[in-house]
Amino acid sequence: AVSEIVWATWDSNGHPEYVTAFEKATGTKVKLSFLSSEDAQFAALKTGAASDWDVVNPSLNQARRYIKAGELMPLDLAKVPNLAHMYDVFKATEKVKGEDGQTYAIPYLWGLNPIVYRSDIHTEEPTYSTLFDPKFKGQLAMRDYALESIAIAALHIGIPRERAFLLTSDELAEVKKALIAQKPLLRTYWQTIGDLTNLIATGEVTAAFSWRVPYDALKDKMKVAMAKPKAGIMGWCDCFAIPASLPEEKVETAYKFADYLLGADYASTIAEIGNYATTSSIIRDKLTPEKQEAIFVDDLSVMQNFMWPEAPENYSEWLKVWNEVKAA
Amino acid sequence: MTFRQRHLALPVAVAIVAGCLAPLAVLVAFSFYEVEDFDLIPAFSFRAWGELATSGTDWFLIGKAVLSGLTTTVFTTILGYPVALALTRLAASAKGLAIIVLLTPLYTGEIVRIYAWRIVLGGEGLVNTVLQGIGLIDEPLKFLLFSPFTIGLVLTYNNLPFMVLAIWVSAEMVDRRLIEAARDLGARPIDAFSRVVFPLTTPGLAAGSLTVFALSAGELLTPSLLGGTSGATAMALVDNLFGTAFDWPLASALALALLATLFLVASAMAGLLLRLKGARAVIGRT
Amino acid sequence: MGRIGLSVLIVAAGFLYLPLVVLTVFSFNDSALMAFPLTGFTLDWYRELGQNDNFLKGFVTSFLIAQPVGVLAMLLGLMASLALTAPGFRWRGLFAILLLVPFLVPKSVLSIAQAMIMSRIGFERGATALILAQSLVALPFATALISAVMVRFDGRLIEAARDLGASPWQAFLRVLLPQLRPALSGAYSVGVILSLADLTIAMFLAGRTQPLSLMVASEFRRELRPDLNAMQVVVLALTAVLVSLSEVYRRRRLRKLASEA
Amino acid sequence: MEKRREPALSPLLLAMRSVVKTFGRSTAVDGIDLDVPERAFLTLLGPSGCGKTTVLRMIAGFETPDAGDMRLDNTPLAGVPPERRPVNTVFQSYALFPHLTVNDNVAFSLKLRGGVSDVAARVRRALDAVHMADFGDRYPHQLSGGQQQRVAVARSIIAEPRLLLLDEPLSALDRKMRGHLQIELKALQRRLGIAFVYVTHDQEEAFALSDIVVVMNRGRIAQKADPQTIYSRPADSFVADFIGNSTLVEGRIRERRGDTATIDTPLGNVTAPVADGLAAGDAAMLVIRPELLSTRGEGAATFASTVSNSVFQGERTVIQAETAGVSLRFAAEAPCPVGASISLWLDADRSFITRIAA
Amino acid sequence: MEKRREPALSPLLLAMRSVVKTFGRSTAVDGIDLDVPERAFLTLLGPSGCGKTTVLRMIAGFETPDAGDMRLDNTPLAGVPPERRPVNTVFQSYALFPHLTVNDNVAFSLKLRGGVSDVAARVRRALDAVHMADFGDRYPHQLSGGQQQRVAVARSIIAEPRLLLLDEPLSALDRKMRGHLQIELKALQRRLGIAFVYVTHDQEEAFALSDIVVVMNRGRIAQKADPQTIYSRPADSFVADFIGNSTLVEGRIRERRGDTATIDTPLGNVTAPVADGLAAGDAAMLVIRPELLSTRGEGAATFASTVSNSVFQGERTVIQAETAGVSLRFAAEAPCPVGASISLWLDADRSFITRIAA
Ligand SMILES: Nc1ncnc2c1ncn2[C@@H]1O[C@H](COP(=O)(O)OP(=O)(O)OP(=O)(O)O)[C@@H](O)[C@H]1O
Ligand SMILES: Nc1ncnc2c1ncn2[C@@H]1O[C@H](COP(=O)(O)OP(=O)(O)OP(=O)(O)O)[C@@H](O)[C@H]1O
Ligand SMILES: NCCCCNCCCN
Ligand SMILES: [Mg+2]
Ligand SMILES: [Mg+2]
Repeated sequence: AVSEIVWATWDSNGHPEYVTAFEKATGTKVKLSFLSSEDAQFAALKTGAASDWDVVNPSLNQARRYIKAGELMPLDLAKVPNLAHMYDVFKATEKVKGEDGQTYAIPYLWGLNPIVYRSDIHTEEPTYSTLFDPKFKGQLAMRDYALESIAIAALHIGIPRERAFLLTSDELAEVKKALIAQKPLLRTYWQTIGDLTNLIATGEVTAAFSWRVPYDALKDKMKVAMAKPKAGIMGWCDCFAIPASLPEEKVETAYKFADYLLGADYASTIAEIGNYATTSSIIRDKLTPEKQEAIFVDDLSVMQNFMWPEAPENYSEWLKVWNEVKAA
Repeated sequence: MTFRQRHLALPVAVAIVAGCLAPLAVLVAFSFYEVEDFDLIPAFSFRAWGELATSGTDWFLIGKAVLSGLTTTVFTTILGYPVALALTRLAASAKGLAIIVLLTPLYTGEIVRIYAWRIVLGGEGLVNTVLQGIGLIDEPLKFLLFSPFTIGLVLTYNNLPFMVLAIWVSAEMVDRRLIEAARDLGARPIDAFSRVVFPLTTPGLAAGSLTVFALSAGELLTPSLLGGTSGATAMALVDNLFGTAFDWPLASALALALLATLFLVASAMAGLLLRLKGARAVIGRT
Repeated sequence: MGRIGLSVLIVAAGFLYLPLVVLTVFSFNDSALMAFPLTGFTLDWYRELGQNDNFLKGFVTSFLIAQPVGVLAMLLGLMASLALTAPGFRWRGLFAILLLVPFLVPKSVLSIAQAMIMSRIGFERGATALILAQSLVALPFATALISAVMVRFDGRLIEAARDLGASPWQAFLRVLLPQLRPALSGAYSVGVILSLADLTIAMFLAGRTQPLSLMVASEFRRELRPDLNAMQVVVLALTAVLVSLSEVYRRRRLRKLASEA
Repeated sequence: MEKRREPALSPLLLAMRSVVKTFGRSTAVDGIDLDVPERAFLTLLGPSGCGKTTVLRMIAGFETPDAGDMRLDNTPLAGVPPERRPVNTVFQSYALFPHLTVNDNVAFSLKLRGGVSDVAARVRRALDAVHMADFGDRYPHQLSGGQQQRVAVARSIIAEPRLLLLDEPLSALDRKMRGHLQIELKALQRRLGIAFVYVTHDQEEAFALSDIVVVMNRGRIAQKADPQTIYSRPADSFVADFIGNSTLVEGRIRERRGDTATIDTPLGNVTAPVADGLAAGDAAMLVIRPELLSTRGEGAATFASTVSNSVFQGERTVIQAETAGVSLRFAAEAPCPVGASISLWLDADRSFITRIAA
Repeated sequence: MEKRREPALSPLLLAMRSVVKTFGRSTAVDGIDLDVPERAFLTLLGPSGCGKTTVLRMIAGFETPDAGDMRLDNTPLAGVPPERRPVNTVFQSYALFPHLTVNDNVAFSLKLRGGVSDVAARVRRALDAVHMADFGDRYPHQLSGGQQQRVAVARSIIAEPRLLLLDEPLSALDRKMRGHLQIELKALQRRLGIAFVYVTHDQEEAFALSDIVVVMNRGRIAQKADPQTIYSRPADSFVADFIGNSTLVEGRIRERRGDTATIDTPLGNVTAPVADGLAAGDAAMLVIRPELLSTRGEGAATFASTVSNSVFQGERTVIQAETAGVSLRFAAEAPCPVGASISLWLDADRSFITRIAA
């Protein structure tokens, strides 16, 4: 058997205790290599700097570019029995398929990105437009990430959610204006979720487009809440994938690991400690209602409401706009 | 051929050519490529350079890098000289300790230090709390954090030790008797500084300036985490183009343009400093 | 030393240590949040840190990588400075320009390109690659520092040594080297610092090695916890001790070297 | 600056009282009292390491005395920084600014002062005075040792201070150039009414130029007097030995009559002028200066002696002759064969009996 | 090293031929020929900036001649680095190693050589020779100027080279100490059979110590000879003027008879020994050394003159007297009142008629 596999992933997805069950069951050690950014992961694969990773972690909405770049190995889904328990939304997604119709990545962990806010200061539940409201000048923050920030601005200026990731050049120009107008209202753009947690904790920011992490971290210490804007909730989803260059002898173990990520052990530990849900329904019914609510699996329709951030065709134009906004 | 001192340049040059120029050559090549579907296509295309040439944002950020490098250099020079000169006055036995004390702050990881600054400068932070406590201000000073001021302050902080170190080692070489001679001839300490110590330490100042300029023009984390909405940098843009946008040709072109610009400014700066009346005679001696 | 000099040093130390004091204070603060007001004293963060042997490993890795970087930067910088100040060096200008390149090149771009070349020629990423790349980046800094001292060196002393029978090498060891000591130890420290602080190069070239900077960066993506502060305080203390020890050791060595040669 | 007061009573410019300076365990200056009257030319003489430079450095303000009092114009000097003292120095080590040309070195103090309109002309004049006008554009390292020293002199005189300290300012110069510069310095001193404190190892220079000569020994002052007195009535055997090429013969005083005494020495009894305070029975030293011995004299004492050494020195030949275990040195116009027997006359009236130094 | 060959014919140690050295536009050494026999004590004399240090630096190997040939032991020196030349130098600027104690400075060359067992003892002996044995643990900056110079001397002699170059090695020392060290140096030279090339501004020192004196002027050699010849038969008016305190009186030769000539000068006609090559009708210079003038002499020529200056210099007083527009300098035992009329006798047979320097 393979003595060790290296899993490149987010530290929140891969605490050492999340994988002990796998190690016990297979005798293979899982070495964690934490990502510093999605882009760094892609660049590492692209430059060959990732040759020592055995399993990688593309996000659902970026999987396509890994596939197009030929960085991933086509997967034999028959080797992952737990796929059977996967929620349909994830089963159905086309984003993990190549032009050849083969599947290259398996979604395994998901969540939603709410607005986290100080409920003592925002007496009304914020919407995306709150993030553009001069009343809160100097207390707001956006993520330094073109895809989500531009889509939010689009929603704010009234573009319907179906088209939020499919903007025309004219619409992009409008969005850009809104984002530039928003700049003076912002305290800062946040870079990482730890960063934002700190900003909220220190009172610098009272409402921001966020992940759930600050809420979990701060809810016992100050009045914070999560808002899931009606205009459209941004979801996220991380995938399992195997680099195209993985040596033959490790592939079997990699499949076993994929199956583990969709299995019960991983799902229950991460639900318990990290407040995340996997893409598998395997343990959902065994969870308490409170826990179900906490990880958003109490009402599965939430998945229908998700806006899956998706790199648009004219993504480079988006990036340009975003860079122009930041440099403005 | 017998060995000569100048031949020591050879291994160093080889290291730089192999480790730095060769990779740069790769970038030059990339800058003429095309990208299609996340794939680099070798094509002799001027697309990236054309885009760069017409991009206001890119040049704005390159200019900002230069400006940031220069202002940090100026601030660290102004603060660095008194500290470096004070260090030369320490007893020889205290100097080893001094170098450790001076450099230790830099051993802390940058990220952790950045968060320490947030605590110091934040709206509910140390400075504001103290100022409010003693009644000097009513409202917290918001500009302390997430502003160009913050970037300037922290870049100065991050680079001050390098500048001090460079000026210091250079100032140690200034014969104290020359300062005495200047004082004897009527120079106040400030005159002795400007007319004797400064010219004789220009090599150190040049070394420090290059260091600080290079480091601060290339800073990414501090501006982006402490600069608020004014924290955009050319470095971050290069990263963004490489990673997020996967526009390697444009990223390469921008990186090369940035390098060339910084290079020009740095050479001009070094040239200027070393051409100062005094430095030339000093250096001519070698 | 005069009163003015002393006050300058005190103010400077105050400025340089302000953030450090803050993070030390918060490493003992009884709250997971790094925000005022302070809530109480605790050693929990240190206890937590003690249980996390990853950090210790990361620190050791970083430290072990930083040492050769410091030494290499110092040695290469010394060679470069000697060449730059050598009499009759025709390529001086060109060489100086060459030395500027690693100084100014954006590091992320450089390391990406380096990584590509390495993977092309089959050079494995990891500690060695990281050490080489970081040394290259630190080299111009070291060179600048050492050269600044070298150009002001009184050439008559070298003449005196040669006159007394010293070969160029012996004159270098016995006369120049001892007087370059502050610059050399400065160059070494700069190399160590640039290595410890580096995140960018490590991201692309560290391979399977995990230096502390990478661990901190990835830890911090999730949340900022005071155990990071505690870790930093420990790192500081450890580094200070190690630096002091190595400083003492290096001085001895230099002295011994000089007296043996 | 050009206009100077007429001297009334030659008032004191500088007064040092019980000044002490130690470096670690070694005492460089050990409690000296020194007065420099206005317009005086005072020379410090003494063996290498006796504290001359240290005295100058305290006057200039580079060393702080460990004890004692220093006043300039009756104002305490303590705490007055060097640039506020109307004092300039020619440093023993020159201390030329390596990054400035000769012109800029010399112009240094004028440019500092600002508002001096004729800097170039004054620099030219100062350089002319030291015969260095052709070297204005050179850097110090492009000059010979003596040329550097002359620039150092020019640099210090251009500011026309009230007190000029010169630490062996002409030591690197040939006799001819030294002669020229001695004249220039003396003229400058007279013209501007500057006081000089001058250190030299050239005794002829000291005697030729000085109003007051101060002989130092191990951080103390052995004698302060005008050159004639120093030469002919040395305060003790240290001064007698240090100055000139005297032969010193130890003896015991037989009897004293007024200002003369008879001393019993290996050479026999000699009657000569005697230092104050010496009485019959005291051990004392007879000082025989070389010019008091001659082969064809008319003096009282005559010694039969044998030539043991004869060294040609240009103008004269220095001869050493042995008698009764004493080596007598004197100058002759022509060399003498070693081993020759000669009779030597001593002009005892001009010799001197002094005390034995501690 | 201790064992030396007996001198056969005093063979040449160093030979310099047509050696030239320029710095930029200025020519420091302008084609000199210089021979240093083994065991010789050769002194370079000359005005400040005439090229003495440059000559030493070429011998030591720090400057490369622009033209000419240099040989040591008949082997070309070109390309031989300083450390491979059996030559040591006492530098005009001392060049002590600031980071080494006095002991370590002095021990430098022995430690380099390695395998020397009695380093400490030899260091001690060298320091004793310069009276610096008590200062072994000090650093150079803790020493006075003269002390530093003595360490520089000790450092260079300890290696016992074949040729020692001394660039004003005693200039910072008082007369007494200088006397001691002159004796030490001379003894060392004799004991080890070292050759010395010595630069000094002290002419008495030069005459007393040297076998050969070389007078330089503006990069050229004006005269090379033994001290007596240099002094009494200067090759030209430059040497005559530079050496001693002679009065030079220009005139035209009336007639020449063998080795003497009669010269027509403002003082009148004087008959004196004459330099080779001067003939009747030539412009020439009469050289009157101070010791040839006296107020109570028996010489042939007598001049009525007026005292214009009288300077006490210790052993003697230098008097200047004017006659027929000429300033005559001579030494007297006692001062003379300025303005006094005196008669001066000239010992014309010992004066000299020489050519006028270019
Ligand atoms: N590096 C240099 N550049 C230009 N000129 C120089 C240089 N070194 C010496 N000179 C000139 O060469 C001449 C000879 O200098 P050198 O030092 O040999 O004189 P010196 O006889 O030793 O004089 P001194 O008795 O003053 O020491 C001088 O006029 C000097 O100015
Ligand atoms: N920084 C110092 N540390 C220790 N001792 C010192 C220091 N400076 C001077 N001395 C000592 O003090 C004494 C007096 O020194 P100073 O320089 O005044 O002598 P000097 O009379 O000028 O001698 P010279 O004629 O040799 O120049 C010397 O013995 C010297 O060694
Ligand atoms: N753009 C990629 C975002 C991926 C987010 N993964 C988050 C893991 C939760 N900590
Ligand atoms: Mg002195
Ligand atoms: Mg010289």
